[in-house]
Amino acid sequence: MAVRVSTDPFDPGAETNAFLKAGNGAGAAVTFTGVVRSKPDDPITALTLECYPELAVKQLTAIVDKATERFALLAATVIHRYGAMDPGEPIVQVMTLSPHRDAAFKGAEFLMDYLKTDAPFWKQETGPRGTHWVEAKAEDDTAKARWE
Amino acid sequence: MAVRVSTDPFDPGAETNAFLKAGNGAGAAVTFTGVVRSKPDDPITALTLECYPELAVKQLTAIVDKATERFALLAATVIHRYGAMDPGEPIVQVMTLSPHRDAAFKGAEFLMDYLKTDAPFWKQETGPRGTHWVEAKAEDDTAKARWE
Amino acid sequence: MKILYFAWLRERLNRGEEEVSPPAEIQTVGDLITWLGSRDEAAELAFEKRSLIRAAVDTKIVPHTASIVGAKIVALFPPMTGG
Amino acid sequence: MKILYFAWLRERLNRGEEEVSPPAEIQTVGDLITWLGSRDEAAELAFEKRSLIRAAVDTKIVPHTASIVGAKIVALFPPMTGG
Repeated sequence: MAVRVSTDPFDPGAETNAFLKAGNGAGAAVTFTGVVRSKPDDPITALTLECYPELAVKQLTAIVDKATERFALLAATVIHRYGAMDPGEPIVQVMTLSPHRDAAFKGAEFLMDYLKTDAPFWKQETGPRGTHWVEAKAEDDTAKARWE
Repeated sequence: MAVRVSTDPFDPGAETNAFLKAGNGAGAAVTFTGVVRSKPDDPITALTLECYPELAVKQLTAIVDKATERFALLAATVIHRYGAMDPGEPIVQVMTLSPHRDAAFKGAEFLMDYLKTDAPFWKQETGPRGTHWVEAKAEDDTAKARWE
Repeated sequence: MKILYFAWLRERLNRGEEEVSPPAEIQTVGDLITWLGSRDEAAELAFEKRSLIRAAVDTKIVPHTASIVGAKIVALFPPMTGG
Repeated sequence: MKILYFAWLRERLNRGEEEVSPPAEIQTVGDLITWLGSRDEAAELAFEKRSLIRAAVDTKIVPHTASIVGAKIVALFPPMTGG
């Protein structure tokens, strides 16, 4: 299954190993793992991701199809968690498989850039100073725009 | 240990999971895995990598240091196998850890581009038509040149 | 018509969803936002930054100019911040 | 001085390493390649594409113009194809 949206934790390495098995003719696999970040100078104690699951699956499937076609990937997978998470826990993982490293890297970056702005997830951080919704970053729009 | 050069097989997912543990302040991890490729229309039955281990460790350590400094990575690791391998087996893995996804991606691509041209490994492929040494590709020099 | 709200829009409105029956002249997402925001003070506040409101009509992301005629579910939410 | 050979250079010379004592006028990697290639026909063939020969002197990759004076180990090999 190329897209998975769930509140369940996932094991990044086990996902990569399962994904690598798809590899007929593959020479290159890229795995991107996004984890809950807690900066030493601005710590957070928890992260909650809100999600609109039906739309998330639809959007992520469209992004995976687009990346697969554009970079001629042999396989591509996106896993995205939602719900409550602790610092250090994996939130998101994208994986790409290709005969060549350049397409595997570009495919994974493309997936992440689109996912950031086009998939219905909203981050809420809790730290010593309280709880707030994370603001969308202009740089994420810029990152996506480079593919257009 | 940031660099490992060995004839032993390695487990890509287990390496990623161990690497992710290094992540204080990390938000993004990229893993590149290179596997022995066998194209359906040009199959190979075995790959042998020759290596000059003392120089390989020295060159890879220098490349890791360079990437870590240039992209302000929190951690970077290169694992490279040599000896005889079967199609589908992992040859090489590079991993980068950063607060931000852009640096993690760029760091991993930089490591791969330098490793291809600057680390003393030589590939010999065996297929139905015999055994031959893989030729160096001009595109690998081009890929490296974009960082200079 | 069912309306879904997410993130700070859900919090400000103090509800995740509601059933509404907008009058016939409410034809677009933009019309709907105006109408929803006109109902009371909490709603006015929630929708005041209308350029920040994104919309999906029947699980399709659309601009404010898109039609809502015949729609079953309209979702309204802030810019997405996943990944 | 120990010379190491790798990949097709090792195969064409039919050896992975050898001890050599080049004459005093052999000062650079380039001089050494010329001298090694002049010893017999197999060596001449092995070193004929000299632009393809890379070198490391005491585990430091260097150009053909680099000195080998005082070196303990000189490695000669084709362009690298790892990764």
